[in-house]
Amino acid sequence: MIEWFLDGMLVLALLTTAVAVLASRNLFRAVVMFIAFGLLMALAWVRLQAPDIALAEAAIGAGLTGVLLLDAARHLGYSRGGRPE
Amino acid sequence: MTIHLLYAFAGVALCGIGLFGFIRLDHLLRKLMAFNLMGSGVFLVMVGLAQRGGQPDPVPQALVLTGIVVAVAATALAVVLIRRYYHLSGQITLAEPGREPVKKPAADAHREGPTE
Amino acid sequence: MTLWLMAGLLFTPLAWAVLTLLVDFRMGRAVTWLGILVQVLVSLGLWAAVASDGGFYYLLGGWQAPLGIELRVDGLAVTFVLLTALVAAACGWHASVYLDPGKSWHRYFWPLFWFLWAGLNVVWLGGDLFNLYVGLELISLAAVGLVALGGQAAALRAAIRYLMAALLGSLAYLLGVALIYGQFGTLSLADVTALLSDGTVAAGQTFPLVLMLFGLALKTALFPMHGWLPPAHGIAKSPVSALLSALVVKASFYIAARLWLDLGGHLGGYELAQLIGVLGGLAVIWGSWLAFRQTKLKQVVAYSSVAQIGYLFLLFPLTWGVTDAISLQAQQGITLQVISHALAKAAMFLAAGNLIMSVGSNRVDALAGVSRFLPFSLFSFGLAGVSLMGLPPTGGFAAKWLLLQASLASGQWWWLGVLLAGGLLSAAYVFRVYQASFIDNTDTDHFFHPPKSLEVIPLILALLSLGLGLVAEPVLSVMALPFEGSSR
Amino acid sequence: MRALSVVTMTAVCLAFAGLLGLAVWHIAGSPAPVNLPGLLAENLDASGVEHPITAVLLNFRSYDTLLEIGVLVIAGIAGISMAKTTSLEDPDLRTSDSLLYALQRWFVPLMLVLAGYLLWAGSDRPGGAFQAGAVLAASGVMMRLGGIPMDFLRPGVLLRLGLALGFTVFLLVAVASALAGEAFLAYPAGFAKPLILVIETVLTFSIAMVLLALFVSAPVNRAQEPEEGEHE
Repeated sequence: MIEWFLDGMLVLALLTTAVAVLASRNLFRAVVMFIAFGLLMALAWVRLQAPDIALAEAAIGAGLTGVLLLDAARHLGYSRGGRPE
Repeated sequence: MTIHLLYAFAGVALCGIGLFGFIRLDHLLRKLMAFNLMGSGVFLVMVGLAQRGGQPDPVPQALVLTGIVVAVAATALAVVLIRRYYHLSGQITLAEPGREPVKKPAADAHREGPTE
Repeated sequence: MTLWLMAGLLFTPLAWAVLTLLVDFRMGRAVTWLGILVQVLVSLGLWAAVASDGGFYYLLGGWQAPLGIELRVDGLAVTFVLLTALVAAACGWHASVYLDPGKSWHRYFWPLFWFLWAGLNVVWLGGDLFNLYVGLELISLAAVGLVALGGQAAALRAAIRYLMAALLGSLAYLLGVALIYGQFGTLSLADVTALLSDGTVAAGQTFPLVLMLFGLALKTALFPMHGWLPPAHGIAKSPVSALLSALVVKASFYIAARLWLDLGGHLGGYELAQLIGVLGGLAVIWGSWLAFRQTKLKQVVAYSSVAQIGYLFLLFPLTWGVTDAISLQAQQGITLQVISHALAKAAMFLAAGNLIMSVGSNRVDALAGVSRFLPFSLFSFGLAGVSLMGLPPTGGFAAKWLLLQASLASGQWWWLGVLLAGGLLSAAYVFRVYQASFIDNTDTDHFFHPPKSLEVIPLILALLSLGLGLVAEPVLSVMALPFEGSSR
Repeated sequence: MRALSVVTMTAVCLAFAGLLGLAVWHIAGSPAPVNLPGLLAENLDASGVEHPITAVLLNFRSYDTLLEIGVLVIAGIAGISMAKTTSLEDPDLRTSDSLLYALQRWFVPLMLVLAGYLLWAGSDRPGGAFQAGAVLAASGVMMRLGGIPMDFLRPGVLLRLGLALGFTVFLLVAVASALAGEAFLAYPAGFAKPLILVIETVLTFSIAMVLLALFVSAPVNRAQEPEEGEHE
């Protein structure tokens, strides 16, 4: 039963961060939430008995994609609107 | 109902959330993140549904590994394109920048090599 | 022998992609010519082998499905392999003259071109649902890279839009594959079909098929999801536009058609078939109308693709719940339509590129007076247009004739209106271009004359499209070739 | 008007998720007729590696993996085709952060070791070329952020060689057996394990290279081409 509770919490956290990625007004914040989402996904893969995917998700999904997006967000400016000088 | 199936349904919800973001958001980086959320949802459905009996199934797990690499390749390509597009046009959405200026007809056309 | 041909077919494009990546543009061009020669010979050899001995399953790595990946080498597949070799060879040849070696980014044209070719062959031969997904992604990313190559903001916008549509389409397809795997426990299309036909799995779960078809239709730019196509095809370099219109959109359609013919009978339904057919019909009419209204030459050709793609989707209603004879007739009509459109549209885009190059403007009304200077390119453009209109004896006519017969025989007379209106509207937009070119314009006399080889290539393609109607019988006969299923 | 479209979109997405959930529920109701995991376990010995996922990726379904590396190389090509060619030592890109510096000092060697371990582990337990490549790329990103110039990432012949290396080796192995009369991608009997190991090693290197190149190639050059028939 405790297992179900923990998994339920993880799923809830996954969905919450997913919504937060899309809903947050600040682009930088959205990217940070996206990285958090990737880490939670890695946990979910561990729960699905898929350690290989968990490793790949942590390294590629959260790590590299996150850095790529962070860097892009920095260049594009944190918010909608004009280009930074 | 096993735990695996619970994650499959989480994947279903993620697909819905990601799709909404993908078609609703204009900012290209946000669109890209929505695409990645949706992709994660698809991967969860793939593995969760196949493992509904509780036993791990290496085949969908291998497919998801392939899928993750393909997704990161697509994401990286998109980021490169978006950054260059932003650099050239100052825009971060796909909205047309007003109507295109009216071009003069062929009267001023001049001779050009094979590269136009 | 056949095994070596298969290995050559799979190996050559990938190997040439790597080779051309390592060298510069001029060297890449020379290497590519050699590669084209090899690939055309291998494709011809394979086609001849299948024509004489029948089709077979090719086991990659020696592993049988469902554990491994099997390639389905049948008459239809090798026909498309050969078509691809023909059209890609023409586009590669054209590009090698057309592109400016002085621009540093053009060297990346060749590896992308070869990866695209490799991806197309993956799709024609694919028998594994996930492998097809990887093939689709290979094609999409290479195509997007080609559209964006060295481009300005407008080209990048078109490329990004194309990429977003392609990604969403692939994801929908992959989701369908995930559900199919969950339901059947296998990824082999042949296995899934067998399980459905012998009743091991009850039919009725339509959603996975709908998802896959939706994704593929988005990638094929079926109305109303066609918005991404005209900008991308219109703004790319002409050889790239030709490749995209002639082959790339056909790849996703081909998968959709294979899925429908194998699974549609069990998982599809009358309403679904009619809905897809109606969207195809609307695409024909709406696309032709928009093509007529465009002011830029390549946009005319691009919208014409939207319309011509619409015809292909008539396959769905014309093969659902009809007798085998009618279904075969419809399949043959669609096959001819794919081939003739591929040849005609490649010819049209290459000719359009030549015309734009010589008048220095991409507007239709800038063509005034061009008829005095460029009879060849204009002639090729017109010949290709004749095939699109569906006048005899072109391939387009043979295709539409077969579709017409299938519509009548299956009692779905309403598709006649689509066939008729589409033909008339395509005549309208082709004549509009012609009319512009024949306006006598005395004050300009500075047209650039492109090299002869650039003019010859579209002419060859247009003539092939024209002559297809005369050799329709032998071309179609490969579809009925014996197919030797695997040992299962 | 905008509010209306939001409502429509929400409805569409809800309907989509609902239908999808229903389909998943229906499919989960009955077991799959083909037992692929069982088949896989039976053939695992013949694959040359003990870890089933590595066996699927590099033997049973190696064609997928070959093409997938192709996809990665395409992304790399598209990335470097737009790369800035002048200078990688842009002072803007250098982050002079003491935290980052410390991270770099301590983490980079650790990550290199981790990458090596993941690669080595791949044959009999979780790990493999992709994870190792990603970790290697991540350590490269960290070094890059620390301001190390990395000249080999300029779009020159070295970078292109690095991009192509893994793919080339994989492709040569694939065709070698075909020339010997077997199927494309079949490993000769007894050589599966060493060949898979070789492929994984070069793949790790190439995957890291592609990912790193994509990160570094911030496209800020002015190279551009007018649309056909447009004037500059």
